[in-house]
Amino acid sequence: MKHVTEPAYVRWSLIAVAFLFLGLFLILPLIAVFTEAFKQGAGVFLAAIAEPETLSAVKLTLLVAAISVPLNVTFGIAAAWAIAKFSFRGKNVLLTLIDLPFAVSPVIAGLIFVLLFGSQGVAAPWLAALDLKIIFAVPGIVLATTFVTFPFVARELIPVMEAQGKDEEEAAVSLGASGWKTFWRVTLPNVKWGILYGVILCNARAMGEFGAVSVVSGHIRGMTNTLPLHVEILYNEYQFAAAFAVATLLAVLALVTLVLKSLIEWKTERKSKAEEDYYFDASGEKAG
Amino acid sequence: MSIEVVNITKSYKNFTALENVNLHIPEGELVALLGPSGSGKTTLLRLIAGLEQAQQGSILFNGEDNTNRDVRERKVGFVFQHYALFRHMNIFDNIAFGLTVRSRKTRPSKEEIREKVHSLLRLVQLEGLAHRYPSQLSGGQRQRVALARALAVEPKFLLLDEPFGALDTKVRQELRRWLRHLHGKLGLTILFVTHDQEEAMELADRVVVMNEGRVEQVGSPEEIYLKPANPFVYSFLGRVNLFRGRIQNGRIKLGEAEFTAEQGVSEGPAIGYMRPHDAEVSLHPPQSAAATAVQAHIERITLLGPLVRLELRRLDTKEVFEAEMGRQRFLELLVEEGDVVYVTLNNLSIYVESELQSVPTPALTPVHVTV
Amino acid sequence: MSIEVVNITKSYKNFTALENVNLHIPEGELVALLGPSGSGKTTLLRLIAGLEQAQQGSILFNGEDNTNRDVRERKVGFVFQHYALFRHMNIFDNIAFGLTVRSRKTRPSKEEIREKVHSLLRLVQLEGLAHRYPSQLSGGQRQRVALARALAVEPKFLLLDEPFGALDTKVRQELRRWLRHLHGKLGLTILFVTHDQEEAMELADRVVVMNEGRVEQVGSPEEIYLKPANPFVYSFLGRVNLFRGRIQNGRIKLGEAEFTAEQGVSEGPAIGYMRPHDAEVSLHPPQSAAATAVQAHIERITLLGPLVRLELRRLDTKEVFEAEMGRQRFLELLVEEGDVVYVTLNNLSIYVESELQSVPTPALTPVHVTV
Amino acid sequence: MRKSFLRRGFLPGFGMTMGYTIIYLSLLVLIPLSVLFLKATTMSWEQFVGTILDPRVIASIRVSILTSFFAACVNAVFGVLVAWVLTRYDFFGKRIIDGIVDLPFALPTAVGGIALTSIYAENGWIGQYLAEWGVKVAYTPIGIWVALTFIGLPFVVRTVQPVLQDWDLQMEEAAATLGATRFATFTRVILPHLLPAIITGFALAFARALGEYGSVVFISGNMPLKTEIVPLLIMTKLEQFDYAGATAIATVMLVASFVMLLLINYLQWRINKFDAAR
Amino acid sequence: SAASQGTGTNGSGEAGGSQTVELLNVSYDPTREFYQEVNAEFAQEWKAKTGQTLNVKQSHGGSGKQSRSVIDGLEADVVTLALAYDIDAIAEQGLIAADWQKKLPENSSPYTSTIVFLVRKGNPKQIKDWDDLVKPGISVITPNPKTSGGARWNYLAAWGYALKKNGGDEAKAKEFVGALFKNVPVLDSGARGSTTTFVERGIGDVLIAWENEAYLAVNELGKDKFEIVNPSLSILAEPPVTVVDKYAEKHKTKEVADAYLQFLYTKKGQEIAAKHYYRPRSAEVLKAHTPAFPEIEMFTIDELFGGWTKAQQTHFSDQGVFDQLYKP
Ligand SMILES: Nc1ncnc2c1ncn2[C@@H]1O[C@H](COP(=O)(O)OP(=O)(O)OP(=O)(O)O)[C@@H](O)[C@H]1O
Ligand SMILES: Nc1ncnc2c1ncn2[C@@H]1O[C@H](COP(=O)(O)OP(=O)(O)OP(=O)(O)O)[C@@H](O)[C@H]1O
Ligand SMILES: [Mg+2]
Ligand SMILES: [Mg+2]
Repeated sequence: MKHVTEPAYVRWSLIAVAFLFLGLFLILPLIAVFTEAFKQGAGVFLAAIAEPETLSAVKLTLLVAAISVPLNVTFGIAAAWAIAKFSFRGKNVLLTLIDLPFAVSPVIAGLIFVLLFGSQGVAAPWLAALDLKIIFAVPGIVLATTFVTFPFVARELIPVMEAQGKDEEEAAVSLGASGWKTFWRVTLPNVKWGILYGVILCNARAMGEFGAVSVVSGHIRGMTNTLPLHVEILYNEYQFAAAFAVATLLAVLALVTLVLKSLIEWKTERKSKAEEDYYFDASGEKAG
Repeated sequence: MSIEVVNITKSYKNFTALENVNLHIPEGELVALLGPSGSGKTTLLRLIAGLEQAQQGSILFNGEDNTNRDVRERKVGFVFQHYALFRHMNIFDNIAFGLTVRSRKTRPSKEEIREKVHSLLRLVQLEGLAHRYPSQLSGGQRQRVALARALAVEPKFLLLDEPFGALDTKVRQELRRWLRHLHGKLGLTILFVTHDQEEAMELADRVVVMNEGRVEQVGSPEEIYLKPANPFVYSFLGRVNLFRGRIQNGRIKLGEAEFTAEQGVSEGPAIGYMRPHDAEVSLHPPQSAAATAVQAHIERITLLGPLVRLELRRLDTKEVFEAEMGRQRFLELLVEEGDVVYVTLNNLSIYVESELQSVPTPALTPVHVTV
Repeated sequence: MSIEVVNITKSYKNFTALENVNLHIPEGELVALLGPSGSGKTTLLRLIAGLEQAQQGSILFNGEDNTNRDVRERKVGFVFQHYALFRHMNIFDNIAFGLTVRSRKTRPSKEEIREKVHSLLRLVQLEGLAHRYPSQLSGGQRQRVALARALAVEPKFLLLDEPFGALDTKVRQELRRWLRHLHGKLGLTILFVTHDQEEAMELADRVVVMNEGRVEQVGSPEEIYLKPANPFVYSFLGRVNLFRGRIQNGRIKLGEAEFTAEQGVSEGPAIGYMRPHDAEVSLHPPQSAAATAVQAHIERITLLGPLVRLELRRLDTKEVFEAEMGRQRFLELLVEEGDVVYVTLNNLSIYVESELQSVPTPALTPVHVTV
Repeated sequence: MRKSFLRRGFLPGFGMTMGYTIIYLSLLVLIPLSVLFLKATTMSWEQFVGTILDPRVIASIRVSILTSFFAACVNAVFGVLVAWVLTRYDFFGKRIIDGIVDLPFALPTAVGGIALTSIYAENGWIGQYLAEWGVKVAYTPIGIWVALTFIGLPFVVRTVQPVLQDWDLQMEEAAATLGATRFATFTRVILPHLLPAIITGFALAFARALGEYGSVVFISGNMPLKTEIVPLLIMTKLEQFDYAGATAIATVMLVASFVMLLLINYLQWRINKFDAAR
Repeated sequence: SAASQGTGTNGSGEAGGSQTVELLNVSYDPTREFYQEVNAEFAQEWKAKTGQTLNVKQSHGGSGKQSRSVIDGLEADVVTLALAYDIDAIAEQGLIAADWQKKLPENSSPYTSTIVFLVRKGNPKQIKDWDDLVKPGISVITPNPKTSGGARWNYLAAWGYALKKNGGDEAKAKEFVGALFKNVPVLDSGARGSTTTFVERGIGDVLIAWENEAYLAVNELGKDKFEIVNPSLSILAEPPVTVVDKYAEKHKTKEVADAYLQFLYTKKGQEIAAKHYYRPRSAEVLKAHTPAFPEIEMFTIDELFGGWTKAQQTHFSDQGVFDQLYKP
């Protein structure tokens, strides 16, 4: 391979350029968040995090993620099954519709739920009759978050399931397994890493969503403020250190999920590598 | 159990993969489905298993219509080309799968399942590997696990898709022998796909030759080798030489060689097919008065283990053809590359182009030849 | 151009793919690199092409050291196993690629390139397909495009990695013939990799047998078939029967058959190798006094075109082995499955386990046999 | 044939999963989005056109499209570079870098925006040096571009990376044996192959950038006609209780995004088909 | 369940069946600390009076956005916003009686403020009055009047000054304000954003801000860095408060809501307002804090612009005066 790759100086300068770019656009902002957070010392940092309103925001954020992530996982699995294992007309349109929330401005994502469930909204009469509150309450936040994170699991899973093919399912069915059993015992174990990967991304985004949630939250202190909203409020109150302290919570959360993801990738990589190794060994053995 | 395929037609979008296929597979036979890539072998197998649905036609098991029956009810053992083992289960669980997914009522007890799996592992000679994962097995071992898994549910018959396709020659030979042995022992009906003619010839009781979605010929290996129904089968089964010539005045002329055609054959271009081992090479012109021998120049001699192959160029038409003989015979001949020899063309099959020109490839009809 | 591989050793991390390989390829020869999967064939080829660097040793072209020269300067034509055609370019652009990427000074004019590509297309018999994309070609056609692409830069020699590996038997036979023809016409030095012994035997002037990173034997196809240097080469080239026995008192005993061993052979277990076509089958016990024949039961008869293969089980040791003979001889014999026949074991090669036990697989040393 | 439509071959569950997919999609995405159109239809055609053709709207669309476009362009170039470095080379900290690429997904966009502003403002870590050179980043379209580059980066990297990982190295080797330089190999062999993935990543980043609000408002300066982006204008309309106007602009953006995504998916489908034909 | 708690009040107030009453006060950004203190004080008083535990929930955000939330269903019992226009918008939906501004004294504004300048320590650019802001080379920070309620006060203050100075010449006023906005390098979407830009990013020579905001900025972010400049003429900002009748009735909290707003007019309420740099209406309390609230000549919206609805219509609607004069 040596002879076909670039000379070392090209390689190192490419790496350097990549580092520079990532440094300017990714790493520096991350560092900025942390330095701002600790600008006034660890005391302020800890106080900001221990504040009851922060804690209630953490609770709400976790609650919202705990609802919208499983919803999207269920959807992602169902959609991936239908799309990857069957062929039908209009697959492209369906895929595009699933992608759509990627392209909808978060502001609009929030707005549509206001238009739908607000007291001026389309569904207002029914909601009033049932005395249901959707927006400016947890359900609205969950809806907006779910909307924004809608494509993550499906998008992650569809290619994985497609790459997996139908062979094992066919084998299971030909051995007499029912649809459910095939799914639970054959398909699911095979895509578990893909699901986890999707969950991690979906979760990160769900916890970090700001725009859409801001529109539907109502900003009631200690009740409908999620972490990102809380960050904004602190920031607007000139409590910069506290704001960044809470932001680091989110950044750490993000980093933890990313580390988790890397770990997963590394594990799957290692697994497939082990498989490959074995192929080589096996073929060697065959010949012997 | 016998399988009857009646008038099956299967198309994908704008492509007909199988066209009006009829096939009868008697109980207990070991049948090979032989054909070039894309000829529809896998498709046929999947239709029989119920993994695919035909547009037309029906499939009978023991005379009973199974066309619309679900895969799960067909009780077919299917072994996939790339094994399709469950990657995340060990060998034991793979083999036990078909039993453990049964509904509670029909499911055997754990103890029974263990017994069964172990007896299958013994059968496929993989005792001791029960706790390995598929990725830790060699290709040949995986193949046998796939077989054991299919056998676990006690299928009424076994379908195998290119069971030895991905394996080394050496391993392949071993598994072939083993499969035949298994067939003898269990007495199952087995249908297997291959595109290797030697494999089909060596293993099967009966060979089904397919091409472009049609069944070209069904018969014992010997039948199809010796009496190919048409040029396709002729050239697909083993090497073949092809001579171009004409029919004139009831005589078939292939260069300087001449043969007598049967009565009433129309005149025109003709093609002669001959197996290399039917070419009789000698240093001297043959005694017979008939002009069935041609002179040829030896361009190359290849030693192929038990066989020797000569590549020859006819002096009259400059056509290149091959002759094969046993090593002994070759040693007796004492020829070298560059020599000129006489070659008698035995067992020629002559075909003339059919007058029906509607079919895409010119249909060839056989002509009986007398020397 | 001649190629000289001197003392090459190549390791990956913790695995030695090639160990001390020496090889000389004279100018103008067509050489096959034959060996089982994983034996290092591709690695050797890539080293010669300069796609890989060895830890040790050197590679000379026409006596000139090329070890540290860049791929681009070696002027090697390399044809990859899976062709590695540029998917987004049509056939014309694929073939022209090597010419169009030259620096302006050395680049031929557009007109010249067109000429050249078309003459190559004619050579590989693909005129008219210039505007197709690789995905629109069959495997055999792709193979030929890959060849034309390699030839376009007028390489000093050609390296082909399993050129026919992925193709149907039929297409394969055709392309083999075509390649030999090309070799004759262009007079290039060609080195090709295969793991199919028949392909090596049929095509090559010289065969290099590799195993586990070592060159086991180099020689003409006949040499290596008839005089295999060791049991590996023996069993890798063609089918082989294997009999287990003992050496005792200067006699080699393989069941009831007995042979005289050479002087001074230590006693102990021995293995006899024999090609199936060296088994002489007869209905009656052989005349000779020596006990070189055994009785066997015919388990199966397979007709393989020009050959007939008998699967036999020895009555004494119950070992299964094969005998092959020409169709003619078989017809003379008049045997059926189930018959018991006498089989004379000719041309046996006997090996005893070497006393050096340090090597991982027991090294076998040959023993000369007299009947 | 009806039966075969419902069963679709051997695997069960098509009807159920497809039904669930459609229902969930409809409830969560399609119905809410259709309300947007419904609201937009409360305007007359003249009003609608008038809203869209307002100079400020046009200007903000221009700003949004231009900054998003340049951000997506830079992401396309550097995304490929990062993906290349991550798949091809080994260096210290590679795994960390690989992980950090997803950061913009996870960090609240507002935090990203504030952090970027504090770096690129005239008294910021980098902004002060740039200011010496007379380059202003924050509160100019360059600032918007920085923020949009930040949020769009993962898209290109994550679409190109798998393609590079699957790339057949032999094609490069083939080019080398044919005498092609590394540069020629990259531009003539590798790049054409990566192009579809790059376009996909580009388009996703572009679509996402068009809609981005949270991070941009901090760094853009929000000067009407100069650094005002479309989502901000939508917000402005909302502040004035002009729902119809807001939805009109939103609708236009949405339709544009949808068409673009459809185009990408079609493109990918074409390429997959092309590959399948191999 | 969290949902129904979220905005509702479980008070069955009057009869005192339940001991807990909840109020939701939807307010705008800078009033958080102020209302926090008010809530604590009032809750104590209410408990003493009725025995009920009062729990006031707060929601803060941009004034316009908050008003929109209430319109869209955020069930506030009281709204305390930055400008009457935002409450009018709620009233238009029938949630509040149209004559709401008459219901409480002083235009329903228990406290006022005005627009002042915040400059860097030592006032290096010598900014003394509005006229200094339109000088070339002066960099002015103010938020976008289209998105920020505070910014509209700024705008109208400048407009009023120009109008008075030029004897009511609208064209001159337009020119003046246009020239002022020419000096604005950054238009943040909210007042707090502008303050951050001025203070943290170090951009601009002068920040136009509410008096209370300016004090807060100086106290929170650096007494030694900034100082406040009072212009010769400014606008009287009257942040109004009112009960959202519909929702208060629904929650049966009308009584406590009324009492809550009344409390703002009491001496205690006024004291708290003054503490948070809002000018109290009570002359007595104002006098007590005189050094903080120097005399500035002020005009009101009604005087010069004919009320908020009209001002909004003329100046800030699409294609309004602001859109015409703003040519960056
Ligand atoms: N799902 C499908 N959609 C469209 N065409 C298909 C599909 N499956 C198979 N075909 C086509 O049907 C024909 C027969 O395919 P089949 O797999 O049965 O061939 P085969 O004989 O098994 O070939 P091989 O030896 O290569 O496995 C092929 O030309 C193939 O392209
Ligand atoms: N990049 C690599 N890293 C580690 N081991 C390698 C690498 N490439 C090849 N090998 C090992 O080197 C040995 C020789 O490989 P090589 O590809 O030369 O075999 P081959 O003879 O061409 O086999 P095949 O017939 O399967 O192509 C194999 O055991 C393989 O596992
Ligand atoms: Mg097949
Ligand atoms: Mg190889």
